[in-house]
Amino acid sequence: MAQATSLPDTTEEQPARRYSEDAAGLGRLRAGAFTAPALALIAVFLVFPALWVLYLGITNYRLTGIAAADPKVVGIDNFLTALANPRFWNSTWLTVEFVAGSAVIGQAVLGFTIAWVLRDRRGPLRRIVEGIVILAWILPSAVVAFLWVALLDPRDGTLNAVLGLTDFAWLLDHPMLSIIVFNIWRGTAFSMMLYAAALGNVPPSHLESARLAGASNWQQLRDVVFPHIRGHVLTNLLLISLWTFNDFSPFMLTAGGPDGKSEVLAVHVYNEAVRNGSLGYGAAISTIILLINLVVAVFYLRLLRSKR
Amino acid sequence: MTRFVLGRIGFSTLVAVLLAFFTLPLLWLASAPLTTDPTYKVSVPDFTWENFQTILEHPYALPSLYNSLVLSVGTALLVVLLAALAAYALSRVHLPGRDVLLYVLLLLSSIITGTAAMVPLFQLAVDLQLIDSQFGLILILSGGLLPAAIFMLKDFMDATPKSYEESARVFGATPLQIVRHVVVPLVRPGLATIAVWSVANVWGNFLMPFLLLRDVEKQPAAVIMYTLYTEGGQANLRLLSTFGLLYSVPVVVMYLIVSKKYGFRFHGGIKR
Amino acid sequence: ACGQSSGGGGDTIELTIAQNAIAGGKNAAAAEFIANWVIPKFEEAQKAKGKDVKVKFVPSGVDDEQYKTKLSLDLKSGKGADVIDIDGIWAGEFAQAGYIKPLSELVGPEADSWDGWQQIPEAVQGMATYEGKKYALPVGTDGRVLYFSKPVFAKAGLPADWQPKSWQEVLDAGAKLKAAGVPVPIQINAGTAMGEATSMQGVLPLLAGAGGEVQKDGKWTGASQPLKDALGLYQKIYGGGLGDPRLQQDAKGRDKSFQRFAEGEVGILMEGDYFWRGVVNPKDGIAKMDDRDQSVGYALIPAIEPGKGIRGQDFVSMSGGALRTVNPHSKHPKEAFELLAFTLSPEALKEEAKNGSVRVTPRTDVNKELLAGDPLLTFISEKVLPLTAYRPPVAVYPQVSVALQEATSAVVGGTTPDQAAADYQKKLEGIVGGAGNIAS
Amino acid sequence: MAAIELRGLTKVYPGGVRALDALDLVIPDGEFFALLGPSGCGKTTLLRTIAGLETATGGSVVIGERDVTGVQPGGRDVAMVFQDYALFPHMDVTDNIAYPLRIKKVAKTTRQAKAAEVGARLGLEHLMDRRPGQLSGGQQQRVALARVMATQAQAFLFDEPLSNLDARLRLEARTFLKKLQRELGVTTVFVTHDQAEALAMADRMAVMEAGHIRQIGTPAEVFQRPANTFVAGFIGSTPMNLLDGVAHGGTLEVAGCALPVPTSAEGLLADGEKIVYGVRPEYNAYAAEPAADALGGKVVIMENLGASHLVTLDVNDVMVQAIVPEGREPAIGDQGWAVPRRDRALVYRDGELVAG
Amino acid sequence: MAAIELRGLTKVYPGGVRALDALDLVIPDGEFFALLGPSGCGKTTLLRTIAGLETATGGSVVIGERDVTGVQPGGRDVAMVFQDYALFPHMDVTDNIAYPLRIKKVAKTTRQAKAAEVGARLGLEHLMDRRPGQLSGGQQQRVALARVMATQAQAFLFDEPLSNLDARLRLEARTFLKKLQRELGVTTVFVTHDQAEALAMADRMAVMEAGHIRQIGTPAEVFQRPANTFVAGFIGSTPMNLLDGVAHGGTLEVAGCALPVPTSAEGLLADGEKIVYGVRPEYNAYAAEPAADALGGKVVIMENLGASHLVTLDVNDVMVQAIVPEGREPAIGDQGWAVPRRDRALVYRDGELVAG
Ligand SMILES: Nc1ncnc2c1ncn2[C@@H]1O[C@H](COP(=O)(O)OP(=O)(O)OP(=O)(O)O)[C@@H](O)[C@H]1O
Ligand SMILES: Nc1ncnc2c1ncn2[C@@H]1O[C@H](COP(=O)(O)OP(=O)(O)OP(=O)(O)O)[C@@H](O)[C@H]1O
Ligand SMILES: [Mg+2]
Ligand SMILES: [Mg+2]
Repeated sequence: MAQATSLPDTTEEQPARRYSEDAAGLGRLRAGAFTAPALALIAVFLVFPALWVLYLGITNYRLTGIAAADPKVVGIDNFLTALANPRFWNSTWLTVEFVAGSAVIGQAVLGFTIAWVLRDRRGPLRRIVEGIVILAWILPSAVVAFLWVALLDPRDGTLNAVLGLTDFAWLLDHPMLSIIVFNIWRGTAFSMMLYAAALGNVPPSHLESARLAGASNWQQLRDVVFPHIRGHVLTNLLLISLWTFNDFSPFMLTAGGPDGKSEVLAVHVYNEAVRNGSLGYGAAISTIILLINLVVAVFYLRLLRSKR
Repeated sequence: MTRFVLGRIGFSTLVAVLLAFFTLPLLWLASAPLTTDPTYKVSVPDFTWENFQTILEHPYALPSLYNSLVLSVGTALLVVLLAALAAYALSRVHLPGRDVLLYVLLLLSSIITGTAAMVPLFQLAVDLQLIDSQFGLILILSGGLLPAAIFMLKDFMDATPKSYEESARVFGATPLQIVRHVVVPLVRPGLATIAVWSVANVWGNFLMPFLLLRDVEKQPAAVIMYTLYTEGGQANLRLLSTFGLLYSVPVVVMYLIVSKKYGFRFHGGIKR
Repeated sequence: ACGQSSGGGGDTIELTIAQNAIAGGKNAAAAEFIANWVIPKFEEAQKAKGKDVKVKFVPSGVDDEQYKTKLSLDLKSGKGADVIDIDGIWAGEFAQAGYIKPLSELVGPEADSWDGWQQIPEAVQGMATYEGKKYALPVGTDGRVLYFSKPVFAKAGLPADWQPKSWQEVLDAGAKLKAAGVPVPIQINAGTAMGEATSMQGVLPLLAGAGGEVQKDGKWTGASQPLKDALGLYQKIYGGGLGDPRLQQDAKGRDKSFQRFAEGEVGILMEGDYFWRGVVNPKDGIAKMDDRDQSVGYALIPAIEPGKGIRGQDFVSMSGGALRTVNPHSKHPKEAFELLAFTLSPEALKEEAKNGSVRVTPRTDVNKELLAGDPLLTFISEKVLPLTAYRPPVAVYPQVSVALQEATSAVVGGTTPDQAAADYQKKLEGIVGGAGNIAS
Repeated sequence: MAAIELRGLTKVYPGGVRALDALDLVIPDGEFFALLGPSGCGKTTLLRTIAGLETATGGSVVIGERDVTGVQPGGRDVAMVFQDYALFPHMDVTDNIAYPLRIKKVAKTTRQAKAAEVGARLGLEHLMDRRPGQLSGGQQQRVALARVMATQAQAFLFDEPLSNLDARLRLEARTFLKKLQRELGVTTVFVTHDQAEALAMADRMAVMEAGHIRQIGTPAEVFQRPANTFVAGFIGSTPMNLLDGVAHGGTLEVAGCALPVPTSAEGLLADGEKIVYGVRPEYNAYAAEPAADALGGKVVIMENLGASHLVTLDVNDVMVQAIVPEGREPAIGDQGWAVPRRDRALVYRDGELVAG
Repeated sequence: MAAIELRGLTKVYPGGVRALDALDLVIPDGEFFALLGPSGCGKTTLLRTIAGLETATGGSVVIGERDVTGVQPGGRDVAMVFQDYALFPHMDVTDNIAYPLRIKKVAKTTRQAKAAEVGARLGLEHLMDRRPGQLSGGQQQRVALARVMATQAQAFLFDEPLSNLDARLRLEARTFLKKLQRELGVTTVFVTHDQAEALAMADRMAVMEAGHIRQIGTPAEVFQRPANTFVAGFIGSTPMNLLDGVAHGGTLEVAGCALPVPTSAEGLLADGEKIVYGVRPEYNAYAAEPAADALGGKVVIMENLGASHLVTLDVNDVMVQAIVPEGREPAIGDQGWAVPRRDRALVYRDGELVAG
């Protein structure tokens, strides 16, 4: 029976077939030449100023006043000040809410939902929905801020008109909710597009074999879709978290108010650095934001890489 | 069958809610510019063209749109060109430390968009004689956008089959020829997407042009938009809404053209 | 350094002048005035003197904070226009940072011997003075009063020539207005959302009315009784339902309160003359009131009780204003100063007022003539300016101001005035460098 | 186990492609049924409509007495193997095999035991902990089979399950699959575009073209008596010679040569009628010497088929293929004669077989 | 046109996979040479190393007298067809075909004329304006051929160019390609894992395993006298029967039956020696009645091969396959006898052919 019931293992293990990745025969030297212009620009206009910011973070540099004329290195003073400042902690916590609520939950989930719902639709409906979502993303932020101020205005706002509320001050009573929803509105397009591309990569046969086994929609998502788009989820979360962390547009809706109730870190930095002129302190907070971003990035990479 | 019907109803409701959510804020932009004395209320406009008239007569409004165009197109071209070359090389040749480098740059790029970076960037521009120069601004803006652009484009590059390039190579094409003849056309949707993304980014950027350009004649619309206030900082809704509309139209048109011509889509997914 | 002297014959001297004003946008009138009148006239006058001077206007039109940021960066790196406008309150910090220099140092004795100085009241001159040296010329000033809506007052049975003598009278009027169903009887700026407006149109006039000053003789005022009194008034207004705390928290709340005043929903509003000129101005205000002159009443801000205000006054006010100065990096400081002085010459000031934007100038000689047609501005220049006070022009003031705003915000939010004052003192210690700099 | 019955099954895709056109088909319980046809003829559509992955536009699907036309795929009790196997890359072999049981909420230990049992049966014992990415194509294919077997479904549907294997493996897998199906006795529908596969494996087969079934029968029937020129050209490891000809009394004039009328068409042709003469290369004997009733020409191509050669003759500009057994191969350029077997040659009129 | 010579060619991939191991090979000018072997044996690597897409770790590549080991792919004057054809999706057929000429800076009109000429030769006239996406698989394959022809290279390298076509098309394309190569006379290296393809098309062929060439020869040589059990098992449309046996004087004991020593091994076996007895199903006659020198057992599987059947017999638990011609098929479960042809049976000792 040996021959008929078991095929010979002609190939035990096949390592990934890669051949040479360098299909065009660039070679390291030319690859270096190709990357050089971009890296040079980045080095001068990104890395250098960024390091400068890190340096400013350990000085008492101010926009005006004596400290502007003669800034001094104060070591980790700024960081200690920040850590002792309840506003900083307030802002940090609000930022966590903001990122988690608007990016990780809001944009990512809504973007995925739209991509999923429209996944095998073609034609005008899909184009319209996608177009409008993308519109919200590409409009300039100054314009968008006005649209939302108009939308949320307690007296004349469209939202209250639609909901039949009078004098409900969204930006005052629910500032975080407002900017979170605003940011979802603003940024969902990116997630939507990314997931739309990702869903195109899920082999239909995998979904179908799950369906044949009787898997529900949710089971299909869990067992088939998610494992396939893990990499996209990672890219998406990484980028939108990063962007949202540094997003300044809430300022244009609430200016951090009322009473710092929506003062996310980016706004906090602005308030400290520009309104207050404490550039050194602002730079220190930027450094802290960078560190938080780093932690978040490493966390995502760990999380999504751990189970292959 | 009921399941099917329920599914349809659910789908339609969801789409309707989504459309409402995403269009509601936009209504104001459609109505206010055409209204004589706009407030924050969305109402049926009285279709006056007066506001447009005022904007057309505004000394800086239209030129600023042109400046925006110069800045954003310039930046987009530079970003796309440099990012494409870099992303291609990074995708095809395993330079040491490539992944770490990309992540670090991505993180640093977030610091550079923050307000704290304005002093170094300003000082840098002064020292490099790039102050009040649109070209200098383009360089600075590109520096901030490049890491994310490379990051996203690399995914596009990774996803293209290598046999095209190999085939061209066997025919004797040089690497640059391969990039021009084969790679660029293949990743064109990606390039278009990155271009739109760059344009949208620059189009809305206020702080850098404001700080680095001295001459109003060189200022882009984002800065001019901020000047449409009164002495006490009150919004001039007539001008703001109208200019806001004019200011939005070019990016929207650009998006429509690009999405029609090249398809507008993302790749992505960090290779594990 | 060689181009410093003004005598270079034949060479064209290029000057630039910068303001936070722009045609078609913020402060459009000022921008147009510079471009259309000052520049040609000045160039003409110079030509008559045999100098070929070209002047260029550098407009801006953004938030004051952003303007300040850009200006600071410019000045720090030796850039910027030759003649620049700054807010009076920035003088100290700019001077400390070395961004601006005493005029006499830059320009020479001409600066101190400028004939305009005699026309400028001492108090107004103080705004441009830091550590005894004059750093700039004052461009204008203003004052704060209590506005009230006459039709609304009539409804509540209050007089059209209302002039309260104490805070209690203000509160009484508020109570009547409330009883008459006025939605927002009294609106006094509070909270951080308004920024400096809260200080200037809120806590500072009240502090002055209670006999206090933020800084006196180099010492900062902590949790003093005047501060507690001022915060107490906030508590009475916003805790007692006389004001709408919501309007204070909104980033656009100030605009909204203007709008509501124009619509007859606000009874009493503490504001500067800008309100009269720019907001309810029937011509081009943002909340036009066609019947402004008939409907809008104004009264001096009373002390807590007669004679209990600063300097023992019965009434108080606060003033601010802009300064105009010469960039220390200017290649032609003398000509720049000439331009500067030219913009503040009586002819220029009068000319500027011609296009309708009459405002209180620093010069008494001009004011007399110019403001005659405008009752409120005359009232300001004659009744208010003598009583008024200025903020301390020192570098840490903006931070102190924020701390004050936070204190008002806390009170409106329900904190007791005592607690808020104590918190303020704690913050103040951090800002001004220890308890040693605070008067107990 | 159950029979499958399709009645008037029609599938029109949005956009108007009529992929299945009122198709009737009965597949008895336990049969190994192959669906054969060129690319785009609707094979996959048919299979997917049986599985419920596509909703039929018209007609009905009955599986074991039960009309399942409106039933969701999960409720039809069929199992399917896809061309790419659709193994979940993030699950190991055990989890892949046990997946359908997991969906059915079978307890973990039970389903692992079942997976181990099925896996062992297919010789996967030592691979149960691997991920699909660590398996060879043949191994993957067996895991896919194991997953299907674990469902204990009423019917198996296979969509070109062998086409991703390399040629050698494909041959082995086909013997393996055939034997397995025989042992399990589950009704099986097998889609392929490889006629050799269909012939070798099927109990019965259908040849499809453009949404229609052109012939149903056992492999021998389909091979020996293709019902029309389409099937004739499609079946056979070397295509049938289909040559234009004219009937002249008792003989046919084909490519300038005279041939006797094939047995099957005797007496059925009118004089002067235009026909197509069909003979498989396998039934075309090669002669190096002039022969009667033969097609004579020059050898232009020789292809080695292993124990025999396929010879292509140029007969008056018409290409005619014949098989030469080992040892008698001509050289290219030689003169040669193809002698059709009269009992195996066929005649087509208007594309349809002429037969008594 | 040029000969290709490989001397001690070695390729070790980073990571340590030794894909080619000191390989020597000479392909004379104008030959159609097939490289055959199971997946992963190094065929593609060999081809790519000839093309210069991989740099050899050791040894050298000589094309037409010229040592090109260090030369860039573009300078080797070879042309390659990839499995996926690698037609540029953004160019129309004309531009695709003319691309190599564009690289060589040929004037636009000249290269378009050339493209039109080559296209016409391959029957692509009416498709010249289409994009690859608008072509069927077979048409794409011809465009890829046309592009290669337009280069007028010294040698053609094909990497499984037929494996993306469906079964029927593959048969046609193979005849077409063979004919084309014969007409052009360009040295051609053709990689495939399908032994039937290699047998049918090649002038000579090499069978590879794990980076080594296991046998080189004409298709007939390789088919009839595989040099080792690996080649024996790999070649043939049905795998050769390879049965363990022991020599006993003049007979071999295989699967419990006694068989005569094959002609080729006569006198070369020691008594009691363990050997492997190999006979192809094609050379295994089937008898329904007991026969001498035969392997007797029960019929377990029957596979229709068209004009014949492959019968699998269970001979004392050893599977033995034989071919039965049409009309004499047994039923499953019947008793049957496989009678090896003594002159075609082979004996392997330690995996290598025993031959005089
Ligand atoms: N870039 C690479 N890096 C490491 N190993 C590789 C690379 N490319 C191929 N290999 C390995 O080299 C060996 C030969 O691979 P090759 O692709 O040449 O085989 P092949 O005979 O063409 O197989 P197939 O028939 O599957 O195409 C295999 O073990 C393969 O895994
Ligand atoms: N989702 C779809 N929408 C529209 N047309 C489709 C769709 N799927 C298949 N078709 C069309 O239906 C016809 C039958 O397709 P089907 O996939 O069933 O063919 P097939 O016989 O399986 O082909 P292949 O051998 O290439 O797999 C084809 O013309 C195809 O283009
Ligand atoms: Mg199919
Ligand atoms: Mg290969």
